[in-house]
Amino acid sequence: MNRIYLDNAATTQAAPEVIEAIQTCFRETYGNPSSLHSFGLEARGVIESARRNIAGFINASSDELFFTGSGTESNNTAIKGIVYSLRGKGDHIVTTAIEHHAIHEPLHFLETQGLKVTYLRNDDNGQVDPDDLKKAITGETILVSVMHGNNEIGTLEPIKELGAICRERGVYFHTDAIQTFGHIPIDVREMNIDLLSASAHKLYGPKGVGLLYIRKGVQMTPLLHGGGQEKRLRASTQDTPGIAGFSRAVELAASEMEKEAGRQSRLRDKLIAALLEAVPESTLNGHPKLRLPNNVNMSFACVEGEAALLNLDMEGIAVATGSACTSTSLEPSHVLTACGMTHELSHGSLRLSLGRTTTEEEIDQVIKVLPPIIAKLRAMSPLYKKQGAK
Amino acid sequence: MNRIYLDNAATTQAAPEVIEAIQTCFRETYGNPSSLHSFGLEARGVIESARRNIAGFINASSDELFFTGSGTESNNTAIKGIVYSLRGKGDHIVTTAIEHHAIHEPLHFLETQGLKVTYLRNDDNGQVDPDDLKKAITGETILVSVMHGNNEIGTLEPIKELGAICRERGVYFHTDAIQTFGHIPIDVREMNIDLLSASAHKLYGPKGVGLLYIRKGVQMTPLLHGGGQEKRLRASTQDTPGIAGFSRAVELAASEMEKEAGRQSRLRDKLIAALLEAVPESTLNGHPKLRLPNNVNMSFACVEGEAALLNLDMEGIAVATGSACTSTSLEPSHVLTACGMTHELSHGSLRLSLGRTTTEEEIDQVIKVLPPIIAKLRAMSPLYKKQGAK
Amino acid sequence: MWDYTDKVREHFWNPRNVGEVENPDGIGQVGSLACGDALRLTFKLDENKRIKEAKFKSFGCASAIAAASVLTEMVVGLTIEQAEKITNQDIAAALGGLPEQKMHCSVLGEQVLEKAIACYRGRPAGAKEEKMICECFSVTDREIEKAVRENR
Ligand SMILES: Cc1ncc(COP(=O)(O)O)c(C=O)c1O
Ligand SMILES: Cc1ncc(COP(=O)(O)O)c(C=O)c1O
Ligand code: FES
Ligand code: FES
Repeated sequence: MNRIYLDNAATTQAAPEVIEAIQTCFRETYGNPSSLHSFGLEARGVIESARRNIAGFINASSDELFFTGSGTESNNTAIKGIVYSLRGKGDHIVTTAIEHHAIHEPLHFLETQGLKVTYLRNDDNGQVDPDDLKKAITGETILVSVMHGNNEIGTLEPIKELGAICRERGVYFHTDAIQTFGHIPIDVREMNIDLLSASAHKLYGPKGVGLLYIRKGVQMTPLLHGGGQEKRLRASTQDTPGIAGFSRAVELAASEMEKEAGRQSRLRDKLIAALLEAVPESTLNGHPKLRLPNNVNMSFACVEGEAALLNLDMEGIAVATGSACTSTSLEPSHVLTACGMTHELSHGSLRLSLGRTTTEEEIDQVIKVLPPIIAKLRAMSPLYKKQGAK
Repeated sequence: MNRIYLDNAATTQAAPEVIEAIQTCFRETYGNPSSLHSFGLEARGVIESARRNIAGFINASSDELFFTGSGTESNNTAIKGIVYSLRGKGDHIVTTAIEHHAIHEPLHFLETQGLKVTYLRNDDNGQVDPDDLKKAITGETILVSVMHGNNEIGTLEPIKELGAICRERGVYFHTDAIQTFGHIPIDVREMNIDLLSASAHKLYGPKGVGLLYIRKGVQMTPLLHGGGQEKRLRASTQDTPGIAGFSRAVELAASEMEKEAGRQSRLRDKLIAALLEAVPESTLNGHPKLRLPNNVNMSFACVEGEAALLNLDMEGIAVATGSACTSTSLEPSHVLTACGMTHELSHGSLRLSLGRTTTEEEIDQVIKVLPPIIAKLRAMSPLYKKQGAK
Repeated sequence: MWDYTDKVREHFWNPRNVGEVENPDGIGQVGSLACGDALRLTFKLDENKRIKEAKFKSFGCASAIAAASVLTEMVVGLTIEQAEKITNQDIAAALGGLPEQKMHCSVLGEQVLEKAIACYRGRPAGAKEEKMICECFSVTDREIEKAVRENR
């Protein structure tokens, strides 16, 4: 069976060119980038050229770019780094209700240490209101962190506008761009961004490599203390092959992004329209227009997400769900809940995230396979019959 | 020119089998290990089989093994994790003067937050005295951290004995085994170890993958907060290919370690003896017997390390002076200083670290090339001339 | 996350006895506070007061479906007194085990059986109870929402 991978928001398959670059680096450039000898020099060359390349991609300068070990590490470094370095100045952070756990969890940890956090409300489409941000910032606020694109419902936030507010109020602005980096354009200067996180494996690069953009002049405490790598901001022997792979992934993104965003948006909209049409009591989650080009997130009333996911898996189709039953905490997705969704609907949510290799035939196959699965599960559901009888 | 790589303590070249395993995983097992569908299941399978394999290698059980993004991250997680979780119980840590920066720097950071640290003295061979540890532990002590093998001078510490003291006193014991893991046998139970750090790239595995062993029952606060990966102890999408590569590296180590340790020790001792003989006023640093099988560290009076290193590099021979990580700072190695070495001697120290691919011919070549380089540099040195005239 | 035994998979993909027994002697429906799911069980007795037929409906994950499915097989041929003794551990064991995070799905099975038996003992089953059952679930539903709110 030809399998259909529609979970590119969870992770992507590394591009063949990326695997090639990693492989070459493993074979040829294996020195420690901190070493003085020629093996070290060569490794440093690979890393610095990657840094220049990736910095250019988001209009940063290369000394503003720091490599980390994951998107989560970038987020943790940004949040804790600013808090530890500015604790004298204030103890308040503003964020939104729908951030990734890699933002919420470090904040919860810091809350146990006395930090105060305002979680801005998102509207039913998942967007925050810039006016709410204006009201939330106080004299104690040291950081605002708002994600660029949401990983579950795909909604894009008005980063440039939020960044401008922060700039005006003299507060640092971080954005978790892990879902958007390499998928839609980012210009850190134009968008008023002080700190930005990205993760290579979301754009056909390797897992275990992230980056943190830190605007020149922003001071922060490191999270990983040790050797002098990454200008002392992130100790650890750099992952030269991983960084080379990340760089190659960015090159590919730079050349294909526009075309791919167009192509995937079209397939996305086709899939959404077809499912809304074919499945009664189905709804689209997230913003109808301002959303990631590859994100489809829908709720099917009275259907449990894990059951739908596993049925699709049987048919060779890989998707994700925000159902409570699949989260280890047994709570439904905090994102869907924050967008005002009832427990019941969020239970039956599925996320289908497209990728570079997704074809029209694959989308057609999903359109064919998914509706009968929903019908079958509804036939089993004690809730649906009642509603049907209404 | 055939280059000779004698900087395996800084990093190793990944073994061909490791590169192969990584490559295969990139191609075939690209799902996110946290995903429920079959792509996720397969990735989870790779990770859990790696975990079992590596745990078995050090006589741990697989639920005691946590993957991280580097050796530095493992050390930071261990130290900060114990401090944050036990802060209520005490505020004192014991370590040694010759630990890696990835131990000292997190401690310095915590010292700014009120932690108290005792740095045990090392003797001139680099060893700590278990009696000193006994005296240093107080009612406030929450953690002892002593490295297994030193990265600069290769000295091995009496881990089992130190661990027994900690066990008896009810204090957690961490060891940075980044230089020994995969090179000499480790049994966490027999050696009374509660926490242990390792890093894959030191044993012919990939860069950017580390591990932390945490004995069952030891509670600690995570360093990377976010998703539920690694039993919530280390959030981040796991680096499946990197972990697969680490596992392969451990398999190779398990089968070759004994033979290789013997072979490398023999070459090591040959190199040491030949250089001591051929170069006047040269001394061996570190313990003459209880040292890493692959470590040669020598001082050549009145010679500046970097000059010697670059001269060797010209001849295609890659070595280190001090540690790679300290090479960006202009201070002499804190390890050599702690072992009572004068400024002058530590300046002229070279570390030559052997590896799996090191041949007898390569060692012979070094024995041929190094003495004339030292002689040449001494001829240029205003200090040596004087001494020579004595 | 969790991985399922072959038995769980098998019951999930080919669930036995889905639906509603006609003219049931017992009806039970429960909702899980932990995850917000619902499970409904109906059964009918034969002339010897042994369970002749049992069917389920589930709005729940794979474990909940598999647990209910295996339960409908386990109870057939048992007397009410025997059926009453079935615990969630028995259900999980019949499935070759469940992941720790999913044990509560088997608790749903135990509870629904209890409810259905209570219903049988309390009064003859009929359309009225069915309605009441649903109202009862919406109470549970509200409780769930409350629990979620409190947990925030
Ligand atoms: C928005 C967002 N933030 C953070 C992360 C965490 O990234 P990583 O798993 O690479 O650490 C992810 C993906 O998992 C994400 O989608
Ligand atoms: C003893 C020791 N500890 C820690 C480290 C840090 O490991 P990594 O660079 O993989 O983070 C190293 C090597 O650099 C080391 O030799
Ligand atoms: S029914 Fe929700 S976890 Fe099983
Ligand atoms: S759950 Fe009790 S009757 Fe509905």
